[in-house]
Amino acid sequence: MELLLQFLQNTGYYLADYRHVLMILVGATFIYLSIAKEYEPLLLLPIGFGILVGNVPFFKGFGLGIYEDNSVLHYLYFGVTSGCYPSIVFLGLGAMTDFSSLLARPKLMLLGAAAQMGIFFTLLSALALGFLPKEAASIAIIGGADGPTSIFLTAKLAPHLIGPIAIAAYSYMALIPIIQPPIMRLLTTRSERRIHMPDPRPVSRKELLFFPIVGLLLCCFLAPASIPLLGTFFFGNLMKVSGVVDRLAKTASTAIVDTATIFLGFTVGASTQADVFLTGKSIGIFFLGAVAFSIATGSGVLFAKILNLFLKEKINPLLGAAGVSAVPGSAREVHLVGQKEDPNNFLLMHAMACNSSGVIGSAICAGILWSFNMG
Amino acid sequence: MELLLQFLQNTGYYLADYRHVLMILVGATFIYLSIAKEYEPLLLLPIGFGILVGNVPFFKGFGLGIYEDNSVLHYLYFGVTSGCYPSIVFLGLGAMTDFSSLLARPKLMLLGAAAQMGIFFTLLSALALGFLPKEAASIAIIGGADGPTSIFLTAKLAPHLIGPIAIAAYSYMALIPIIQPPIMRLLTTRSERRIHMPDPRPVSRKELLFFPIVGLLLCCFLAPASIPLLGTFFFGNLMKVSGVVDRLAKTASTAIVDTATIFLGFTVGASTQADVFLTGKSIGIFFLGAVAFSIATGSGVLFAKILNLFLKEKINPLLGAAGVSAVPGSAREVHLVGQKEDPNNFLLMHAMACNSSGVIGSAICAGILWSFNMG
Amino acid sequence: MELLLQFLQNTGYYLADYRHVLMILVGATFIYLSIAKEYEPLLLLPIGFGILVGNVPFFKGFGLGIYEDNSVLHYLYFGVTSGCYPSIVFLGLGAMTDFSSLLARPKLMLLGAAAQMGIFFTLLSALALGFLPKEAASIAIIGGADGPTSIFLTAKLAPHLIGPIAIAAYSYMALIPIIQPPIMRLLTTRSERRIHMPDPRPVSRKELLFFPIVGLLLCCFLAPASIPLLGTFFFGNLMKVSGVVDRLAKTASTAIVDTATIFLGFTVGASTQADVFLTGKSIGIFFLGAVAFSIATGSGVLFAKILNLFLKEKINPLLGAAGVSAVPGSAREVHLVGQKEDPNNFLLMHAMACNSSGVIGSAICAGILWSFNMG
Amino acid sequence: MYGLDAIDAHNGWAMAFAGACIVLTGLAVLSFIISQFPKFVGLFEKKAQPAPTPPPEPQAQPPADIQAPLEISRAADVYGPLILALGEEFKLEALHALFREQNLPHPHITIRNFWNAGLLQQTETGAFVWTANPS
Amino acid sequence: MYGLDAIDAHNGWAMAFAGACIVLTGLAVLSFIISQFPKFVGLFEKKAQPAPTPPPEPQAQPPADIQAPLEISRAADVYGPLILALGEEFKLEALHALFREQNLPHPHITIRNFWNAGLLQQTETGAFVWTANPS
Amino acid sequence: MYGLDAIDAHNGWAMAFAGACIVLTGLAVLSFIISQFPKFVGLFEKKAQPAPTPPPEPQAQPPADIQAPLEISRAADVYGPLILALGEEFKLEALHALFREQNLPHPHITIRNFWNAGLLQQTETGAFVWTANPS
Ligand code: NA
Ligand code: NA
Ligand code: NA
Repeated sequence: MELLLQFLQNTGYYLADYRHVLMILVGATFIYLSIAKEYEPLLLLPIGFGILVGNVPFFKGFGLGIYEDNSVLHYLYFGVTSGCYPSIVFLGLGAMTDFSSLLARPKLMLLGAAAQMGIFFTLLSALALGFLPKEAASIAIIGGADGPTSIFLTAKLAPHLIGPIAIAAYSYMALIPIIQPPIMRLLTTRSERRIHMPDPRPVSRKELLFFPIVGLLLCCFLAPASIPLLGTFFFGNLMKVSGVVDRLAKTASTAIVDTATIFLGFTVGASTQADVFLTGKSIGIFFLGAVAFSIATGSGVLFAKILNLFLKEKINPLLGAAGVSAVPGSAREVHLVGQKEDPNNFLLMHAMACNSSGVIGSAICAGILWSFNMG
Repeated sequence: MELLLQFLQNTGYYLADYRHVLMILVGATFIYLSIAKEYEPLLLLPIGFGILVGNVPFFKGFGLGIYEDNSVLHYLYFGVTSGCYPSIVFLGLGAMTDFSSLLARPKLMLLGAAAQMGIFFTLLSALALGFLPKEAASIAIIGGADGPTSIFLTAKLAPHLIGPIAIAAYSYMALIPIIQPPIMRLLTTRSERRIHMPDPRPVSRKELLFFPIVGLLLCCFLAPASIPLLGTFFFGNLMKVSGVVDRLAKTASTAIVDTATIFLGFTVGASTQADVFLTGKSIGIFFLGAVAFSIATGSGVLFAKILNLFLKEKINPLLGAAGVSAVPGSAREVHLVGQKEDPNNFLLMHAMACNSSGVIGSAICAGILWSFNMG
Repeated sequence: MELLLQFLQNTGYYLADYRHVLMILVGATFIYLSIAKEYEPLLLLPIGFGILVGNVPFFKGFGLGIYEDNSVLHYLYFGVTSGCYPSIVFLGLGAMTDFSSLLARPKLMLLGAAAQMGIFFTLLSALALGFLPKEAASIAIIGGADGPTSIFLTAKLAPHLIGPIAIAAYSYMALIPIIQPPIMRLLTTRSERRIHMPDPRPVSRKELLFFPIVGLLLCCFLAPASIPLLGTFFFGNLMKVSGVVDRLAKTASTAIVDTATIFLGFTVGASTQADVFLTGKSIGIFFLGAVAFSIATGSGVLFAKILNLFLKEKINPLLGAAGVSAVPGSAREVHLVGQKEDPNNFLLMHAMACNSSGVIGSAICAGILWSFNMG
Repeated sequence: MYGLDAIDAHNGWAMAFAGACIVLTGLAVLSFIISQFPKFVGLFEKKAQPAPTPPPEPQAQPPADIQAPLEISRAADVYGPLILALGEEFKLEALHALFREQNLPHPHITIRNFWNAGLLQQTETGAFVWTANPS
Repeated sequence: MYGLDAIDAHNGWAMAFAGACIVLTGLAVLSFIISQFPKFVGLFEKKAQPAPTPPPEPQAQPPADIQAPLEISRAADVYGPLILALGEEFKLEALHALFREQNLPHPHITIRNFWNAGLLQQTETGAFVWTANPS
Repeated sequence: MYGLDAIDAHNGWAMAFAGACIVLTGLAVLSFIISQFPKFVGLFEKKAQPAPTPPPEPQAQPPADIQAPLEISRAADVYGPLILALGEEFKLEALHALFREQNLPHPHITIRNFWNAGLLQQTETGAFVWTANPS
């Protein structure tokens, strides 16, 4: 009977407190949003279920929890802390990204750069709120709106914050349909939103082949610390466009990226163990994340308006909002906002170009912030 | 010449003794059963070939054998000793399991629980035969008739017994068509075997969605040590039924589970290196494994008969035998035995419900036994 | 400003010297050959892009480079240094290889053995050039013309040479259409090249099933150190021919082998970091690699001619050149050279038989060389 | 130590008894909760969409032409595991025999339906295979 | 430490300013370089094949019968992400509504073309799915 | 140390000689054993099924209508690697040229058979690809 009693004292029912309940509600909300609202289900569903799994209360010290050596969750989580899952996800992303509309209109790349300003503004805000520089840099990267990039940088600079930063980044990515449109409308005039973009020119295979090679050499020479992300990203893209290794490109864009996505989301979710996650810092991170996203959206739009002062052929400034790289959520929002003003305005392809340059931009920013805070 | 001589003294021909020959015959038997008889080939073929590979005699100390650091086999085997392969297999199993017939008739879950009694009876027998508690618990779990669960628990409690316990578990799972029918017939009357089960009611999508979430919270709160198995199992199932992450569910139920199955079987086979495997303990384990399977089958059937004393709508007691979870072998046997009495009796779908609750039941038992023997 | 300056001093532009430029040109050449000439793209493209990634100059000591602990590249490279990638590639190769033409004409296996003579000749040459025995053995295995085998043996014996040896092996495999035909024509007469080979007899399923089992026991008993390569190779083949585990065989021959190929090529390429790669030794290795390939081709052809002295039914000596195992490049060359003399001469299937025995042959040689140099 | 002594010494009876109780109770509770799902789901639905008139699951009764594939999928769930018993590849006669042997209704029609649904496919060698998840 | 003090103490202004400059410059340069690709590719082509008369990319203007699939693939690139917004499975009416709502030309024809190209497929339950990469 | 001295010092001759012997012997023995497979398999078969009359492999001589696919699969094994030499995608003319160039019989019929067997497939851009394992 003693044994039974002891067992019962080790059940989750006995060990649970309000924090576990709270986190389980968060996890359930993520799952609800992913299934009922279909907000980024590939990200939110694994994370949401991971939150449930990570917040089953358990007796510590026997290799069960994600933060204990020898636990299965700990081994699976190693792909996060080592930075391998983000790299592998980027390999798959590269193998799925089509750069032809970007190559047809290289100016759009500037919008992908401008949208990164949210990162640096958030860096200052986080420092001002009292975060240490490495923490502040990890929080700032949320403004890049790129989940794997955020997780990668945080794993390198402030691994104790992986949980809250990942949850904040993915939450706001899921909430893009709610965050971005008001900002886009606030900062643009009706006539600006109605600007049409001409059809992109056809792009030759050679250009597509040169791009990943030139992109790698240029970006990684500039910020060598972005190698782990951009190295695999451009590698995946070259496999795709080369056309000579189709079986590898197909595996990279299916089995490999799916596997990394499943374990990345699941273990990041499980890393939100209540006692590690529910701290004052997490609240600060969520607040700063919202700031980061809004500034990023705004700076992309405003930069497009500034560009228009110098350009003959005006750019639709809505496209600036697609520079935040939440693929393809933000591109879809841009398209939909544009269509509300003028149903004949097709911004999607152009917005995708900004999106993919936003991915590159935030990976470079991660490299920059990492090298500022090394050692 | 000296070198040649020295090389020849290091060949398997020179180093082999009768034990290697014995084990190679065992491996060949497994391969024969898997190919010629098609007994559980997904399990027996990798294990059988692994036994061959693991029993090629070699000179020790240079990083060749599965028990030597730095060997390739050792690295691949790490997925077994760490418990990762079983977890990953459960992810795939979850993504392949259809719980709708269980949801339609929840009472069948009790049969899945009853069939676990074999585990606890075997625990007592193993202790009585002189095994230490951790060993006894690992042996007992064979009665759950679930390969990955057995390997997981043994890896945690008695890693030196992984080989014999895995071999015993898989052997008896392959021999289900021989072990179960006589017991089923012995314990039931002809009229009991002829009981028809009404068609299950249709199950709504919402019920399917709630099940993995409720199942996780309930089972893992009760036995937190079953998180590594049931966490991934219910996660896989939610991916399947959600319908919003089909690409992840598909990869989980193909590439991921196949890869884990290949390496799990191959390395478990290779871990049966003759000098580690051929001990008195292995004989005891095989004997106890047969006991465990028989008791499990019997207790499932008898429990169904006891239930029938209280139920208006009688359950066909054959279904109790499907609680042992050897998916889908035992369900098929139940169906076939039922059809021998009455060709119009279709028990398969109901038996599958017992099967899947048997999987959950033995994972919970693994959690319970682990937590009884921690520290 | 100071920070900006410091950052600029850490960019690749500042840190680069002529060696990086040189290696980047090498990488670009590999990519060019793989895409424009379609020389072995599955190997050359990942390696070529890996060379680019590995030769972006970076500030050392912060976990970026492939030779630094904690870097993502280092973790991915672990599959190379541990020997796991080659083993896994062999699993997939086994699941893709059809041994029926070899089984129909077992004599062709001797040509696969003869072509390994290049290995032992190169061993002597490398020793004579001053390489240490372990280095010499690793260089010699280039003559086996099998990428994963070369990488495996080098990882075990001389890990500091993985880069140059892999690059040499794959370079010459890509250059087979240039290296082999002159040697083949030099060593054979026109009438020899016109020898027709009769159609192979049909092979029964049982023979196909016995082969991987007998092959494993025979080869691995002879050279136990070849277990990591041949164990998985024959396992993959048994999965393929058994027909009872098709889903496993399919995953092994697609997702698994593709994943291993991608990361093997990419990280081997990245391991050619200029300061490690550009040494006098690398030049020696490239020179010896060319010798190894030529001797291997020649010895295969000559051995076939010697065999013909004793055989009634003559073998076309061109087939000897296919013993070098560069699958399927060398088999194609043999076929094409044969067809130039006589367009009705179909050597392809026979050449594939030599090819696959060449794979087995060089894996055995790797085992032999490893065991000669253990301890 | 052996026998009852060993069981006593290692707290065997307690482990076996407690373990059996826990797993039985646990699954009994889970069984009870899932038996309440239909009610709970109904509750949930009412809360979520207070409009009472529209049926919550309009797809519950699909029109006639959709019914067929659903039934095939149902039949496939039932017969699939049996067919797997025939091995990866099998002849059509073996399948017919199996259906007759197990007294399944309309073997010909069922087989034709499986064929049309892509569940049954012919290999290059003329044998048939069962594809649980036709692509 | 908080506020501007913290920013100063941790070199915040320099980090933010330098970081912003670097990423803007970097992408501006990359943008400029890829804008030169067409010239560069032309140069490369001339060097590689000095014969001036044959057009370097004969597939640039595919014959009429090939045009159609190309246009479908183009349309698929454009509409695909929109269609994804409908969820994994959707009814045909929802798709029509979407096309009309967004004023896309010829919804019926486009949908039929997608269907023929295998981009749009019907599931067993009668719903439709969008397959980006038809196999 | 260099040259013959180095070889001697490191036991080079012994390694090379022993290595060559071992691999030659090993593969010679394996070659011999597999040459005995047909006899061995026959032995095995007789033991296993003592009834002598029924042919052990009834599928050895498939009926006429099955023969065709078998031959296609055979031809595919032969031609596949050659076709791979044309690259991932190729035009039909290139394939014809290859067949003619290598004097293969009946290029048109063979190509049509490959097409029917699903081994040869057309991409959306009108090019052709060779699918070794048609799904
Ligand atoms: Na971004
Ligand atoms: Na069980
Ligand atoms: Na070779």
